[in-house]
Amino acid sequence: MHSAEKKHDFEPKVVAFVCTWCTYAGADLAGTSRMQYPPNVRVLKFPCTGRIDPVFILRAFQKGADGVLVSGCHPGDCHYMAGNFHARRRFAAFRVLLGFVGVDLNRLQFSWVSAAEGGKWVEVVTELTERVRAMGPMREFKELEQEEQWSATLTTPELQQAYESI
Amino acid sequence: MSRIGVFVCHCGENISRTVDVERVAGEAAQLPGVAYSCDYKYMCSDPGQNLLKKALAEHNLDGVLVAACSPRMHEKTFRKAAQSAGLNPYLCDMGNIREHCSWVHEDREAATAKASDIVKLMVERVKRGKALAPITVPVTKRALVIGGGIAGIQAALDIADAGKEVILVEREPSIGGHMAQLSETFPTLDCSQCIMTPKMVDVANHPNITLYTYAEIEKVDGYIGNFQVTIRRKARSVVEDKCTGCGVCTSKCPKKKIPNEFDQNLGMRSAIYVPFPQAVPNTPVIDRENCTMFQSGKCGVCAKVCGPQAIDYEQQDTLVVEAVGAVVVATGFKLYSIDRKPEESPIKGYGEFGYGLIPDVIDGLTFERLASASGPTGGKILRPSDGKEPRQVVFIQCVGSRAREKGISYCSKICCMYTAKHTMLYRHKVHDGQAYVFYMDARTPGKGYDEFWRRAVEVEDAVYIRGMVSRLYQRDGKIVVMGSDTLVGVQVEIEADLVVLATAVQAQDGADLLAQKLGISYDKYNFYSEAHAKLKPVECATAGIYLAGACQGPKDIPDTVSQASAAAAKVITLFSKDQLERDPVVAKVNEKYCVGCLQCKKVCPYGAVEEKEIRDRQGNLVKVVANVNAGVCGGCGTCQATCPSKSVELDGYTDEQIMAMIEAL
Amino acid sequence: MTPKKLKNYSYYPGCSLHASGREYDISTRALFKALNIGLKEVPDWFCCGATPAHNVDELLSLSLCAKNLVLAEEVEGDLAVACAACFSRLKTTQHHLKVDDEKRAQVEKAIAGPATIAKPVKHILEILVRDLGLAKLEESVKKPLFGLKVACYYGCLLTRPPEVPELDDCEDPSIMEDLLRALGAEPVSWSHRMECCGANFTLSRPDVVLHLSDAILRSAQAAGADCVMVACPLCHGNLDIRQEAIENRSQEKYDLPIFYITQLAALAMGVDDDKLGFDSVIVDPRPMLMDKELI
Amino acid sequence: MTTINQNCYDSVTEAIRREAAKLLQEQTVAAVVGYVAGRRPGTASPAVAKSAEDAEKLVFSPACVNNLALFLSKAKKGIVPKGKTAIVAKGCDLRALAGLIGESQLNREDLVVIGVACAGVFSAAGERSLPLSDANIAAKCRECTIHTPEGVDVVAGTLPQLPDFDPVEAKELARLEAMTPQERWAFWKEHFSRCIRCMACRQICPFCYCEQCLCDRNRPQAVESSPRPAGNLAWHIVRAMHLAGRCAGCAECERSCPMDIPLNLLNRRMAQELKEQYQYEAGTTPQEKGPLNQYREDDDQSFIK
Repeated sequence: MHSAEKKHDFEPKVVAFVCTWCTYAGADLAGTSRMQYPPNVRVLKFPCTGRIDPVFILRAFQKGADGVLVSGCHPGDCHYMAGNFHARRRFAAFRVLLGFVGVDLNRLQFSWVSAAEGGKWVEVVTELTERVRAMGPMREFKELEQEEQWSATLTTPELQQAYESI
Repeated sequence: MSRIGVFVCHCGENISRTVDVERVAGEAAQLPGVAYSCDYKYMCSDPGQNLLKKALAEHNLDGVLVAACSPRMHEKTFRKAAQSAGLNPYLCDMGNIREHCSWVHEDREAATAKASDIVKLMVERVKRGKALAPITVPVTKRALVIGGGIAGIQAALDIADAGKEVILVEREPSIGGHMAQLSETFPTLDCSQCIMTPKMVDVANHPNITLYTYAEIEKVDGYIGNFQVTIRRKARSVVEDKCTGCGVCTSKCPKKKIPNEFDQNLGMRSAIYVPFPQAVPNTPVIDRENCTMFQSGKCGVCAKVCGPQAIDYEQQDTLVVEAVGAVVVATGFKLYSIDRKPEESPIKGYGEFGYGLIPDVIDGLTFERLASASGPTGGKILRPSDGKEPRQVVFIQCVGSRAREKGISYCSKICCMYTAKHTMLYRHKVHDGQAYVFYMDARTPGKGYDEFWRRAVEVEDAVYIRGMVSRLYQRDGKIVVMGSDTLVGVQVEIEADLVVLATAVQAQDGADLLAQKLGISYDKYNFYSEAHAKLKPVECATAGIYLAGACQGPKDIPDTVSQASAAAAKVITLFSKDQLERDPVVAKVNEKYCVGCLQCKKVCPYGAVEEKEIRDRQGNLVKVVANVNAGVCGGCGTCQATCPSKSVELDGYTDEQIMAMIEAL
Repeated sequence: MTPKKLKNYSYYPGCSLHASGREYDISTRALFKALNIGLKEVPDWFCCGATPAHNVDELLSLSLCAKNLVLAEEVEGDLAVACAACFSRLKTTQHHLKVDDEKRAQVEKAIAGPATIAKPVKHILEILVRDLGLAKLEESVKKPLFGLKVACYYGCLLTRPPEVPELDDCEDPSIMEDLLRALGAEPVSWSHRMECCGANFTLSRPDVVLHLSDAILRSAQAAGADCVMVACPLCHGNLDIRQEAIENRSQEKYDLPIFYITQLAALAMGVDDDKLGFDSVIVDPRPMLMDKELI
Repeated sequence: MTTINQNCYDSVTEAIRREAAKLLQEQTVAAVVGYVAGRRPGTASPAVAKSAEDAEKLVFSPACVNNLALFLSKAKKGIVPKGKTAIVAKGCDLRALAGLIGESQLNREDLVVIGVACAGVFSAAGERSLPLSDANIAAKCRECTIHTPEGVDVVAGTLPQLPDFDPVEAKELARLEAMTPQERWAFWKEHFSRCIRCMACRQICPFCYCEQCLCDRNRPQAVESSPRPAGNLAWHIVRAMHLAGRCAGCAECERSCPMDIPLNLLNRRMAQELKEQYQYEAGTTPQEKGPLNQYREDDDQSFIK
């Protein structure tokens, strides 16, 4: 799998928001089973996918993530009974919104990984990392972040015009 | 400025083999807010823990991060160590650089960089951590048991025997439930009443048990340790304190032709009645819908003949409020009625079996009453239509169960065994009669169960035909059973005198409504959901509520009794402390900013959010806000993700902590 | 000027209705005309594969139906089907392709185009009882079938498997009886209304057919029926064409006319009896109908 | 060009005045929230009528663009006197009222709703000196489904025959959907870059009634508050997300935007999704739970691995 010899030009930054009961434990299992996967992922632990606010995903992209993974318990397995069901709807909607403003949804992955699915964790993380690597850096948000333009300054023609017409 | 201590563990070589732990510790020291960092071979060992405690004191640390294995492994260990050194345990966190890093990556450079990142993220989290104190909740040491069948009786007796008070509520006029209706029980064929009635008497006589029969749960408020339950005691029209149970009223009642529900409508009872002779309490009840006094105002015989003047026609329903600390739900089951169902019902009927039209097509419970020595036929198997002894009886299993096309896909679990029992009871009473059983599979796991079933087949000569029945119809006083024998591969037709359907076990009527009152969840069949199918099979996800018996799913008597005792043990465990202590990872509402849109209430899986009125000093309502009941909150945080203004916050996972971690990416 | 049609349906007759079951086709058209419902045959339709195809080649059977459904898109209105076998196959195809993307892809490859097959497929019974409604039907009856005792024979395909036709309760339906009551006739309660008639074993294993169909006729007669009503040309063939052979085999005299739903319905709507194909069946129903003063 | 018969507005005005005067005279309500004519011709502004005399001034015309439900939300506390209130409501206002009731912000019992048979209102840039027509009708009105009010206490006016309008917004939505992500990003980037963060969209929204907006918080700061591209994008995404399943589709955000950002497209896209997935539509009946406050066990999860 991912070995020391393989060097890439681009190492994507991947952030994983996971629930503590299923996916975090699944990732632990991948560890105890000594499975190997790309070291690009940084895991943030939540009690439940229900706690994960869409703002966090947005913020992660803004702060330089090239790919984001959200993962929790399979439907019916939620430690809190219904947190993942609520999350599923919330993210179904948020995903559509991000897609609508032009974010390539290949950078955003959702998955159910149970505490027994160490293999699936490795698969999901590897797949996302490699997919994002092939896509290259997430330029859109970084460019926005770097843009210095202040839209409220009276330099834009529209505002200038509006100002003059008062 | 925070003073965080970072402790990087080698875990022998488990971490240090792929992660340069010294470099991680060194880089951690450079992070703003980190006052101390070091690395050590085994942080979880005694010397490691002592190192942590010592550093805490020496460097006056206000937060600790141990970068080592998964917090699922040792978070408790280090929090305890930190606590013993005077730090609030919730200010101690772990960075997982073993399972999530050293064990899953080979590239030392990349793994070290990742480990440093993990430390950086977690330091941000620790910095913004809050000292939390465990939440304590007082416990009222009285239990409510809902349902007076064998499950409720067993749970109530166990709890009461442990010296705790129990309120037992039963919807019917007597406790006993379905088990009281049974003739003999598998796999030992002992008489159900013989083993059941002593327990019923124990309940009646137990000093710690308050029994409310003919009563229903009206409302449940509160949470674990502190429930307030309103019980509706339906008007019995008989004053329990005065009634001596002499039975004169029932024998003098002029209205005696009312089908007796306890005998599955085979026998008759009077309008004032005791459901069955061994009823507990032995206090009659007036069935107002069938009583001449209530319907026409003319009669009053029972009042005239009652010596102690216990009859009260004016009696009204009364509401009783009881404070309890735990609830055991044991509402049992009902049998699937296979009439043609209305079109909108998800459960379909079995019109093709002519149930309800052909009088000699009966269900298993009716057969129990026919076979029972105290039943309407005195224990003789006589068919309902003409009272003749049936020569050929066909039993059909899985009627409604395991029938997706009819709307129920589960196995009712008890039918294989009770059908085998029925064939034996029939054979014992009609020696030359022949029993046929149509079955899908014979499912007999359980101690002595398969032996029992084999006895039915091999010794008692029941003919088992593997296949389903497509249709029943009457022809010349017989019931023609059209079915298939799938093992032989032929269609079979049997002319039966009596057909017994092993109809599916279903949740009690109104199970969903009771669940809504209790705030517990139920599946699509209205069976109550346990908190975890394997590891918490008697607990509800709602703390302080436990399940016993067939209300959770089809169960036989041994399983029901086991679960009832287990539920009782859970209740007794809960009552062993004066106060409950629980993890303080719960949501809190910022009342200043909450606008009371109550979206949090709508998504809370625990029903922990309630409305709270904020009033000024004059008592005028200022606003309504959400309020989280810390005793009930499970700590999932769905409320916070839902709240538009983030006016509710989950301790231990605050937005501030998470945002800081994202910033540090 | 002809009045505006109440509703329009596209129509898939299927092979049988153009051959051995011609009277089903004739009476369906006559009935719809009498009820002022539009019925337009799907152009260029072909065989649905009927009962043999899916036993031999599933992809073929799905593709045949899918292509026919695509063709049906060209004609306005839900797709009306009279033959129970065609109905079953078309609905089965819709069901399979809805739940199985892989099969859908294979079929789309086979028919070289997208499988646009969402058009509702409706059995004539559904159209009469649900779309038109029993009240409206009752209103339209001109010659009520008073005194006619009918054994409603569903056969095995019309309601099974339950998730496919979604027509009525799969083992205990009542849609035919409901229809007949609206027409003024008297459905009898009998035992064999859901049993198999032997279907297309009629050619390969006539012995099986004789055995099964015999039980059906016997049971209908025992229940006091004057006739049997069917929804399927295969059932009709077995019960009608084979009736003499059955009688010879069992030494019983049945003489039970076998009607299609649409024949009885059209009769009740006042359609002339010589327009319903009564002359092309084996057991001539006319003496019985005359006896009952229904023609 | 199709012009809408103006008489219907006059009949609505008359009915509103009659009803408002009655309610105020009989002291059934403390105030009637409605519209009065603006100073300039072809304009109207929201007003609170507190007496029968005030009621005489109420009007209804195509210039009555505002969503009056806004004035009953907590964000506009104090504008309407305490007590039972009557409100003039167009279809969009009704949906907002239903939403606010569903979110425990209003009690239906405290309201007298005067539902308006509304043929439509002017678009933001439409010429107001001419009668309402295909040329100057608001985009939302072209696809309106609640011209005739439902579930109200009084219906004012009757609806004239309405022409079939070209659904420009639906078409624009379809056009955007057909774009590649890159093209859409460019589209929105251009629009959002103009945003001056005046927060008019928030101030005018009946559902932005939070006491403190998440986007004004600085500890932690979820959205940069300065009018720069990164924060602008974040604000509009957060806004659309917070309104998903709640938005009444009144498009007031878009109308009030001084920079002409097509904000309602975002709302429309979310509404479309929630309808397709969960059969939810903002309507005139208050719903106990919005689509994102509930779930079904068999909700679509094809996007989840």
